[in-house]
Amino acid sequence: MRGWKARIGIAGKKRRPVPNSQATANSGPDGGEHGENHDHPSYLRHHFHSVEQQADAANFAMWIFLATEAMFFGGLFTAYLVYRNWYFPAFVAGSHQLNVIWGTLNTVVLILSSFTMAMGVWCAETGRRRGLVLCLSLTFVLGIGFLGIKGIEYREKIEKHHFPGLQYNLSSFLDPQSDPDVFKQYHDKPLSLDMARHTEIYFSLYFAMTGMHALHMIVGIGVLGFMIFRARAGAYTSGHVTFVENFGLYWHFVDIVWIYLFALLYLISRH
Amino acid sequence: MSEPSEHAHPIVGPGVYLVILFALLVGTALTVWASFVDLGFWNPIIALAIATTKAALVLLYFMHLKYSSKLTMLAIAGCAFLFLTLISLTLAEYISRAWGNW
Amino acid sequence: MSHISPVLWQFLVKWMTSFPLFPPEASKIAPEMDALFFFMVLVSLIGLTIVVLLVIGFSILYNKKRHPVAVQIEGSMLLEATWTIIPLGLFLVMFVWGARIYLRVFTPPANSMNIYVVGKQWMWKAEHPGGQHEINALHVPTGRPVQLTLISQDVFHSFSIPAFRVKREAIPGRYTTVWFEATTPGTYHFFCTQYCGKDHSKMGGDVVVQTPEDYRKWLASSISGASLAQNGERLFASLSCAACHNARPDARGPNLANVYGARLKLSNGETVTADEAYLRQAILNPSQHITEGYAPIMPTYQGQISEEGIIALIEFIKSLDSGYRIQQTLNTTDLLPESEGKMPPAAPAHAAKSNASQGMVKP
Amino acid sequence: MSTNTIVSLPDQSTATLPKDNYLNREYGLLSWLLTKDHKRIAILYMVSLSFFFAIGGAMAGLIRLELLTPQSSLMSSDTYNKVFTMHGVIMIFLFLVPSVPATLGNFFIPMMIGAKDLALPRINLLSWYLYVLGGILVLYTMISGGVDTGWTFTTPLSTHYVNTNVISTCMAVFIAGFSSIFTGLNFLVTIHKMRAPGMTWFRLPLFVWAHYAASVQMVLATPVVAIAITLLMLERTVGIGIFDPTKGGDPLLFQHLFWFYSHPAVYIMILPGMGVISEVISTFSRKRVFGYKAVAFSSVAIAVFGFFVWAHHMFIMGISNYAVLVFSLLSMLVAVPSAIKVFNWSFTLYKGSITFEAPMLYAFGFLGLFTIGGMSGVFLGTAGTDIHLTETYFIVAHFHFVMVGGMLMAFLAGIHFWWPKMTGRMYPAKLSQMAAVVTFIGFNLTFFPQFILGMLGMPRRYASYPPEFQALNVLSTAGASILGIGYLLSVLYLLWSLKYGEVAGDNPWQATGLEWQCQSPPLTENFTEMPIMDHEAYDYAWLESKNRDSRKEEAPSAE
Repeated sequence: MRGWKARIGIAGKKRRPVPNSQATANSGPDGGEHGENHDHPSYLRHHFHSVEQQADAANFAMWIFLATEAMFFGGLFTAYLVYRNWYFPAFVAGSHQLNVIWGTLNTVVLILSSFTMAMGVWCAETGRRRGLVLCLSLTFVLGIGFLGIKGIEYREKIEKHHFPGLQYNLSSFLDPQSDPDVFKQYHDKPLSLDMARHTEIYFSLYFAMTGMHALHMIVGIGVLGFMIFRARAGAYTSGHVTFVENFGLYWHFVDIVWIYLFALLYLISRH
Repeated sequence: MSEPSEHAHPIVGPGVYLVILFALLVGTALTVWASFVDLGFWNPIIALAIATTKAALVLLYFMHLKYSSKLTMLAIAGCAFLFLTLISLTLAEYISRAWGNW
Repeated sequence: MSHISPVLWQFLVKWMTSFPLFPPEASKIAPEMDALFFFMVLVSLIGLTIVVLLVIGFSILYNKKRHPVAVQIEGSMLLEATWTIIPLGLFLVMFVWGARIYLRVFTPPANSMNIYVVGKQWMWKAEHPGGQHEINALHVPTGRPVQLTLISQDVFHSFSIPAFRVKREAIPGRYTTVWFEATTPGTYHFFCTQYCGKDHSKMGGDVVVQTPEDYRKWLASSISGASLAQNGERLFASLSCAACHNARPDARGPNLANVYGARLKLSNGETVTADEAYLRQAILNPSQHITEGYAPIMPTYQGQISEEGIIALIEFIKSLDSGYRIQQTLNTTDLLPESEGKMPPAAPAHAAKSNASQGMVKP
Repeated sequence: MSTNTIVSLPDQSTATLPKDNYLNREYGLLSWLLTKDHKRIAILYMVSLSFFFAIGGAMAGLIRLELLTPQSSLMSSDTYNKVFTMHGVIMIFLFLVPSVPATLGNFFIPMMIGAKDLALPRINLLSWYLYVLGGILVLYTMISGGVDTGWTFTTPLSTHYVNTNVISTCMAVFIAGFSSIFTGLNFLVTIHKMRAPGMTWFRLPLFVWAHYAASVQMVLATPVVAIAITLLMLERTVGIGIFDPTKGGDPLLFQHLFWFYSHPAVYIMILPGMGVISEVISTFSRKRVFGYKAVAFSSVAIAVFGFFVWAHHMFIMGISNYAVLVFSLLSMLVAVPSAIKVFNWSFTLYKGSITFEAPMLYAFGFLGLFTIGGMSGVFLGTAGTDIHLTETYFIVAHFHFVMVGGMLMAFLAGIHFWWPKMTGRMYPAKLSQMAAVVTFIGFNLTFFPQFILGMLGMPRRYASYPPEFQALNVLSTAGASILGIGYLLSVLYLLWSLKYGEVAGDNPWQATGLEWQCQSPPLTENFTEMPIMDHEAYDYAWLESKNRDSRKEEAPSAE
């Protein structure tokens, strides 16, 4: 390792060239676009050269993780589209069972929470501690709200025995009059038995997709709670905002998934 | 000293966020309204188009993709491409089954 | 050593005596597939030889003793292009060749005689149009294209006849077809090649390929009661299908005569050919298969008819098709013996037709 | 002189291991279980991997023993089904997928690109714990009665027709899947963000390129099987009917989702192995890999095309014939990059200065066996021949040639290649070369007869078979025993070398990778100073001059 210390070569594309081997030899070398060896902030992990590098890495890692998540939902979307294409009438009838009001409300709630989250990131980046706590708390509340509304919707379905499984009930598809509130809105024609049976697949996918999404929300809310706690102590407003930013990415991703779920489940099959 | 260096992109301010929020809400209203009008074949297309626009807004501004590195954009593009491959190739197989043997 | 010696002994005996290295070619497709197979083997061998020669040759020429100092070489665009384009070309040849064979194996000729094969854990049940049933066995004549219409009652199975080089998955809830034309009489194995649970390895039997005469004898000797079409007709009556599917002008269901093989216009706009698969779907999921101009009133028979029952019904509906009947007559007249004790040649078809027409006249 | 002797005879100054290295920086169990050092995590992986490989190998032994006789004499077909299912699940999800990436990749990627560690050490440790959790679940499944669906979990068999522990197995696969997602994620971030100054993309060792390609697939394909498995579990517990034909679901959809991962998975398994081969062949022919860029890009090409061929596992399963043609064509395309690689490796030897240490022998074995395996893959990608060959022993032979003959050979090549760097000690040369030869012979004897069996039409997953297949099966079993001996041999002398092996020195093979330029075993932070990459990969001239002036400064290579 001695021999080649002498030879300094061309530096990498991304990093600025290291001035000389002495500078690199001592002091875990740092490649900051500004400033030579200033003392490292406490949150700079030992194996990174610089805060940029660390933030970059974390940010990129988060994006890749979101790509993974996207493919995870991709399987569900595929299944949904395949079966919608096969059993269109069943899917129409199924989506008529969903309550667009609640759905829209939920969309608005989630978009608002996304906004507050973005504001939270801004507060963190500009070192506004109280602002950050406020935004995170708002996001937290809105997230809970979303889950609450989802819960109400789920209850409706389960009361109507539209939860797939043993006591799945076809009555509201075989004679739509039997649940008037949906009927007076859409005036569905009754489905034949074989097609009515396929509504179960619609609801399986409905519960699988929204359930998977709700699961992500729950995880997110858990993390939010932890973050609020830390933010009160000013953990994220002293420059180390990576965590907040990455969580923001996660939260917005969950929002995007919902935007598509809303379109696919509630909207596109209404005629 | 190294606070500004933690985030690679310029800080996006509340102004932008407010505009985007507004746009998203309008989009939601629009798509819900559109779903009530019977456009037949076009309903799903419009719904998905609006959804995609909203998603794009969230990506670009809330998630700062607009200010991120080429690399990130590449990653997203690749993922989106594969996502569509999964869906389109599988769907193509299912649809072409109905074409019968030959 | 001593404890494996019996194995060794057995092994040696096998080695000396019977120990095939290549399966028999007993169908028309087999030689074609083997031709492709050997072409690919040849290509692989050439490729392998090249690689091995390169490795060994270079190891000899340029080992450290002979060639102490390596000469650094960056690479060669020309070579890269060579070993990109040549393999690609070969692979494309294989693709086209293989595709042609694939299409042949899975597009049965029009005049092929149809045998239904139902797979269930863990047995194969073959149903001949004449009503002959076989379990884990299949009799086919030489020199006549035979189409197998496969379906599974439970899980995925796969019907494989190595000697014929054909194989097809039997899928729950859907017909799949494969065809072959046996060339050499004999007995060949068939297997279930898709893992299907506990006794997967027991789920096989023998294909008995017979000359047309022997096959005729076999058919005659193993007629068990009614033909598929006749069973189907009974089922048709007992399910009172005739209540709607009667040929009357005010009938609530379409007339089923000549429906098999016809192009149907459906109420949802698309046009389909009424083959076995369609008929099966139309019985189980009627609402997606409403012929244009009829109300979607037919109930589903999902879970009410066994696969055998559906097969019988389909055969009955097919027997209502004059064209198919003639073909069956042709098939059976030269297949069934003219002995008077047995039912007359085209009996299944004719009987079916006559009873059917009655069955359709009176509700 | 030392540039010519490959195994640098340790002179007195380096006769002992360096005082301070990643192995003896701290002691105690916790220092291992809570370590964030990629090298220690790699060792953890290696230990746990070997454990599961041993179990999987034992299963394989049972299978071969059972197949000695046509009847199911050793065990009931029920037991046999469980055994081969366990063999598949363990070997694929707990050995092959993580094998090279999680051990060698984990250990050397940071060192090769001149980083102190992977970008996300804690995620790295987490992925090991997930792996162990998955492994424990598999063990639990085995103890509590096993599972007999086959590793492909074909619906509706796995959802409605077996009553074994499908759920726990699925959980295991799910968790192990996330372990490999995190590994891939970590590699991607590390390779993108942690490269040392001067380490441009085209100076990366091909080992890193291969892992980059594999990581892309790990990250983007694995989640799809995760969701497929999740739906399968829901189907089995709740009965959501998505894969249930009686409810109008389509069992083939599961296979679509499953193979969308499980086909790229074979590239996830083989690509890192290919990376190892590039390193080894270059080192022992003292020569830059022929057509560096071609090899690098072919890795990426495999990763990309690998995503578009999944349905060739379903050619006879009743997917539409049009899809069959499309996927058959795409499968042909994906075969080309592998051919490119093989020829480039062969030509790397041209005008080299070749020596035949154990890693090189394994690499040669890889070349031959992978060529056969790859070509037999074309037989199966071709729609016509696939009809006859699929679901027979031809398939079994094919993927064992690629996975065992290719991947496992590469893994052993890599272990033997980097063993001195990881442990600081050298294994007995002659013995290791012998083991390599034995393994090669045993392997061919085991799996080549299975090609013939497949052509004869012997179906896979059969506990009992018609007697005319016996001769070849006996051959195969005999070969398996030899193969086993080969593996056992290498395990033994590697363990022996841990204590008694001679001290290897920093760069016993005189290889050019950055990982060889620091002491062995390395320091916890890998480098005493930030390395600066000022030369191309595989630049042996640079190595010469470096050795020259290091000798001028006559400094001991480790203080």
